[in-house]
Amino acid sequence: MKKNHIGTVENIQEINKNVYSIEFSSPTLEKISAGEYVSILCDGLTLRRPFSVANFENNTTTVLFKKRGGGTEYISNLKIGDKIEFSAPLGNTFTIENKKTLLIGAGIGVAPLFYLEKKLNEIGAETFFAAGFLSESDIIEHDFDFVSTDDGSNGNKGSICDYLEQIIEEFKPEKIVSCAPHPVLKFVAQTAQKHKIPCEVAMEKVMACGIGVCRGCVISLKKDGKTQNATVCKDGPVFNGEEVVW
Amino acid sequence: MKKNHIGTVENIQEINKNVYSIEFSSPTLEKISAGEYVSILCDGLTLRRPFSVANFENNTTTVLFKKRGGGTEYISNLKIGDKIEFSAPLGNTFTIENKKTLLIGAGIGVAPLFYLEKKLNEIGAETFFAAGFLSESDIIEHDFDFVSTDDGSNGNKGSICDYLEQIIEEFKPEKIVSCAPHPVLKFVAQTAQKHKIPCEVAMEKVMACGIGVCRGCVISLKKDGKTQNATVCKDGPVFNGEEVVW
Amino acid sequence: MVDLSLKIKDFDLKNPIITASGTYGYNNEFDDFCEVNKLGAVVTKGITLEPRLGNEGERIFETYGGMINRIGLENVGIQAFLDEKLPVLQKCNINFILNIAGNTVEDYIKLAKIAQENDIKAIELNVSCPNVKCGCIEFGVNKQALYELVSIVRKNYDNCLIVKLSPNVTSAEDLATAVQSAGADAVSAINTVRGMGVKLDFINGGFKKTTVSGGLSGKAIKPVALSFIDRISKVIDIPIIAIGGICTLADVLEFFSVGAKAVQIGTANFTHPDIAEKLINDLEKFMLENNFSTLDDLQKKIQKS
Amino acid sequence: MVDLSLKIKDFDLKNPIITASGTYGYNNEFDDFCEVNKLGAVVTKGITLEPRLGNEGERIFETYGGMINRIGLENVGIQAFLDEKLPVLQKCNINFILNIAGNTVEDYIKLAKIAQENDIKAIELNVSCPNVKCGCIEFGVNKQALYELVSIVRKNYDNCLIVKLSPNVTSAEDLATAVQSAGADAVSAINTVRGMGVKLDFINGGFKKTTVSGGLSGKAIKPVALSFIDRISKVIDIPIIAIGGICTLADVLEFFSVGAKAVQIGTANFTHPDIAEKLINDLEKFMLENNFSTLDDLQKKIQKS
Ligand SMILES: Cc1cc2nc3c(=O)[nH]c(=O)nc-3n(C[C@H](O)[C@H](O)[C@H](O)COP(=O)(O)OP(=O)(O)OC[C@H]3O[C@@H](n4cnc5c(N)ncnc54)[C@H](O)[C@@H]3O)c2cc1C
Ligand SMILES: Cc1cc2nc3c(=O)[nH]c(=O)nc-3n(C[C@H](O)[C@H](O)[C@H](O)COP(=O)(O)OP(=O)(O)OC[C@H]3O[C@@H](n4cnc5c(N)ncnc54)[C@H](O)[C@@H]3O)c2cc1C
Ligand SMILES: Cc1cc2nc3c(=O)[nH]c(=O)nc-3n(C[C@H](O)[C@H](O)[C@H](O)COP(=O)(O)O)c2cc1C
Ligand SMILES: Cc1cc2nc3c(=O)[nH]c(=O)nc-3n(C[C@H](O)[C@H](O)[C@H](O)COP(=O)(O)O)c2cc1C
Ligand code: FES
Ligand code: FES
Repeated sequence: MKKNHIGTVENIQEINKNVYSIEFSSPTLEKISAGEYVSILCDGLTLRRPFSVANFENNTTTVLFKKRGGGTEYISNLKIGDKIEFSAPLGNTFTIENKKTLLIGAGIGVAPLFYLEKKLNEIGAETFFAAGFLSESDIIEHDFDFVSTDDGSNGNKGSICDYLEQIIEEFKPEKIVSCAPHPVLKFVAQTAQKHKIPCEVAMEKVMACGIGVCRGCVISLKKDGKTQNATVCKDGPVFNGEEVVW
Repeated sequence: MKKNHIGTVENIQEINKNVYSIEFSSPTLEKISAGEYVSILCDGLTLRRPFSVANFENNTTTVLFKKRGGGTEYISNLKIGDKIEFSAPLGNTFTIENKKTLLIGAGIGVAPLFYLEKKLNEIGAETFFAAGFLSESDIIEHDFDFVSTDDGSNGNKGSICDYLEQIIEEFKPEKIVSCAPHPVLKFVAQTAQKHKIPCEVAMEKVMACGIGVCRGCVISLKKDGKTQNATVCKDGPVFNGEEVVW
Repeated sequence: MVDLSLKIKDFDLKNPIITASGTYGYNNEFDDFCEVNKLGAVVTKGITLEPRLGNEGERIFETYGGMINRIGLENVGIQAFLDEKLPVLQKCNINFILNIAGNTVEDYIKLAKIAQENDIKAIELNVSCPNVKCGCIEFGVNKQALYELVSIVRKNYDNCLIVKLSPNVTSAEDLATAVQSAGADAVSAINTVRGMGVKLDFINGGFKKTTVSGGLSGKAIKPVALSFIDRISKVIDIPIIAIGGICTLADVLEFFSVGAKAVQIGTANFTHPDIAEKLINDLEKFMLENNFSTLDDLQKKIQKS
Repeated sequence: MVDLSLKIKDFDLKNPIITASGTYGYNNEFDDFCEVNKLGAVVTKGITLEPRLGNEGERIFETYGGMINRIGLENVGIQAFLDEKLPVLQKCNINFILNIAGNTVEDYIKLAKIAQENDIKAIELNVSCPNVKCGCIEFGVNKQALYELVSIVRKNYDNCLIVKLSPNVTSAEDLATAVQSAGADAVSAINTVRGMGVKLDFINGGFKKTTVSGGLSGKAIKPVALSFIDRISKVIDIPIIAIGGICTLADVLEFFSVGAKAVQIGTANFTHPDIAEKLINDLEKFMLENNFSTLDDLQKKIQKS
């Protein structure tokens, strides 16, 4: 199966200031798993831009994204019916297992966890979804189990990190999965480790090839006491939180 | 008066295959003369693209253009209401004088002659407009006095050059003005010289600055027996056919 | 039928479309996007004697019309190449060129000998990588050192020897001439152009700076590559393989027009992972439609233009 | 209020935004687009002893993110400059830097003397123009020749002496060091990058080729300029004026971050003829909003980032 696809934009919406939801269908992409990502060709840019899958149904991929620079600007200007070229599926997947799972998302990092939550619930796994945002206006609508905002304008006040111990205490997860900015991920992984709870983190790095060949997106892992390189694009984006050299 | 303008597209139409007519208004451009040109900023391109003015009325400029590369592609995709940034007026002008004037246009070269013809007729000068095209489908609609097509599909068969002697003979112009591809211009200028008829030609060159400073668009003129450089962008685009070193 | 094939010394290529070192992996990694074994050849990632982990920190930076990389030659090393990558190349029937890089002349000699022993049909000497601190870059900018290096590699390697040149030099001509005199079978050019990307974020009254200094590649460098190849093609007779910002058939033909016999596609593989196969098809179609029966025909006609 | 001014030796600039040689004419030609006398300075088109007609044939070629020019130093010559252009500069109160180019050391000496006699406050030596066949390019790539040239010009010129460097060299550091040792007051960099544009048209079964070989400028070369300035700023202490693809305030700040004290705007003047004035306003606004009171403050803060 070839991994380059031409899709059609089925829907695109600004769901919050600078945050968009786009849905595109492609007859050639039949399956994509939670944790895997797509990489979108943006007019005028050299590198495709990677985005996690927030949902997938009937050959239609949903991506939630935040406008940052030229690539996301380009995508935000697409209209229903426009063509969109992308590579998929790329990367590895979250492990889908029937465990009591705590999902920790911050900001746009909630996106891949939406799809993961759905898949976990499909196999009957119990989940608790805690999400942190800067402010009320940044909240991405979803049926979260816990919400915090840095400025306290909605939900609990403060960083999601401030509530992690408390949530773990109450929900008693068998597993933690997180997607968030680097400092949050690091905190979550270290907290999980302290509690000896297995933890999967979805990492980000600037990417060029997306398939592990250019070595542009490596991070360090320690495995069996040895440090080694791993590519976020192919070996990741999902890593065992314990193995990442933070 | 500043020469950088932001205009609004009032109308845009594909008038022939790959030939477009665009009208844009700008409150800051109040006057532009026949022969002068505008230079349009095209998204993603380094150099503005120069176009003759085919008409100007009520702060609204009309340009006729042929799709060639990135710049004209960009302009052809503009929609009514879009903004368009351009420099104007640039270059020198055709001389407007009450003389029996023969206008010779070929292809898209007819565009600046439309505006010139109007201005000449306004002051009561008699004009004869002869235009050459490749084929019937390339003819730009206008009330021409004489038309030839290379393949004979409309009007007289052959190049406009083939009919020049005959037209001069019949119309007996006091002056010839031409805008056309280089070989045609050269032929027209030399024929005019043979007949000792004053001749103005509108030249083209790739341009960078448009105001005579970069020296990117020079041609050679011979004046008083000496050869010297002239810029098409500022000293031209209109030249005395006799002075151009062909 | 059109014949796209060419030969560089005894090295046969089905067509002149090659993928560039560092942008295509070691073997069939692009199979999900491209029929890799249809390519003229794949140039492997630069291989060193020992495995390398490459540089710390950010390695990639997108710039206008291109990108900067400072991978730092991360690679599995020659032994793992032979053990794990070579069998796949052979099994998949992928024509390839081994790109090698060293810190010392001895490194290059050892690598060339290993290539010879394993009957590798073509090697490309990377003497121009700007991303490793000491070592190979020095050869690439000094004509005497380069002459000596290529001469001794030549003595130890009988198959097709290609030397890849750096554009970051005062005189392209001197280096190309040195490489030819030393007995290389072909030259490839250009490697990346020295460049730097800077990103400044102004947050809470302070600046946060990210910089990536390395090699610039992509469309932005095409004019640099055209100029480089135009100049060296006037002073050497051995085949030139053009590299630098090539994305379209028009680009390929432009490089033919300044003297290139084949081309390598680098950064464009990231933008369009199926580009290499597409270019082969486009070239074939163009030749078919316009009655060029061989590549040589086409190249002669273009060069006379 | 913010103070954008700076001083290079005794040469005062109201602000660090300068327009680059060859892209802005001799004096007030951009007045229809920009308040020219608001600029830090205008660098004049390169002036030679005698008038020059420049190169035959196509002189300009647009490339991805930039352009190539081969003007060949067409200019009115120093005498006409003094007679016709200088009075306008003075009348319009335009701060300017005289860019001079020669074929021989003697040419430069003569030009420097004339500049001194006319009390011209700053000159920029173009030792790096790739568009003239013999002559000045040679100085720009050879550190010994460059050292000698700058030393002797220094002896003949007391005001602000700026030397403009070429990126088309193996070692930027060597040349910058030579220029500083020879007594220059500042360095400006980069001049254009050697490049070539090719256009092939396939018409009636034949190829028609247009080529323009010259200097590449514009956005595409910004990473090359950033790298060049980053490297030389580590080896010299005299002020550096950055040139290369600068279009936006972000670009200006990036160049400050690698050590530049001022910037020149070249090709961007063609794309946006009002850009230079806009950049001054943008810089002023940024400083005002973020409480930087002097340029030095801002530059120190950025360089520490
Ligand atoms: C595996 C993976 C999955 C991703 N999933 C999503 C997603 O679901 N939704 C989403 O909005 N984004 C996601 N991202 C990030 C996304 O790829 C970037 O936001 C995007 O590439 C920015 O492109 P741009 O051209 O708009 O910005 P650029 O012009 O490339 O950058 C503009 C600014 O944004 C910053 N920036 C760029 N990338 C990132 C990043 N990854 N994180 C933080 N800042 C960045 C740059 O440093 C720069 O300051 C993901 C990234 C990876 C690697
Ligand atoms: C003073 C002046 C007035 C002009 N008036 C008009 C006008 O009224 N209508 C109009 O359609 N065009 C006019 N032109 C030509 C117009 O400027 C070019 O067609 C345009 O710049 C092409 O831009 P592009 O990006 O589409 O093509 P590019 O990508 O720049 O070029 C694409 C192809 O077109 C060719 N090309 C570029 N410029 C020209 C040219 N001037 N003549 C022939 N081929 C060219 C190139 O060589 C190339 O093959 C005028 C030019 C000048 C100098
Ligand atoms: C990510 C990356 C890694 C590279 N690694 C190597 C390498 O290992 N050896 C080498 O000789 N060239 C290497 N190059 C240079 C390319 O092979 C090529 O010469 C250069 O990118 C210019 O071509 P392009 O503009 O088509 O990318 C690398 C380039 C990139 C972008
Ligand atoms: C059309 C043109 C003419 C130029 N003429 C000169 C010149 O006469 N003297 C000189 O020192 N540099 C000359 N330059 C180089 C510019 O001053 C500048 O160094 C270069 O263009 C890089 O800056 P940019 O990318 O902002 O254009 C010229 C550049 C262009 C585009
Ligand atoms: S992006 Fe190329 S290895 Fe990850
Ligand atoms: S375009 Fe600059 S002088 Fe004519």
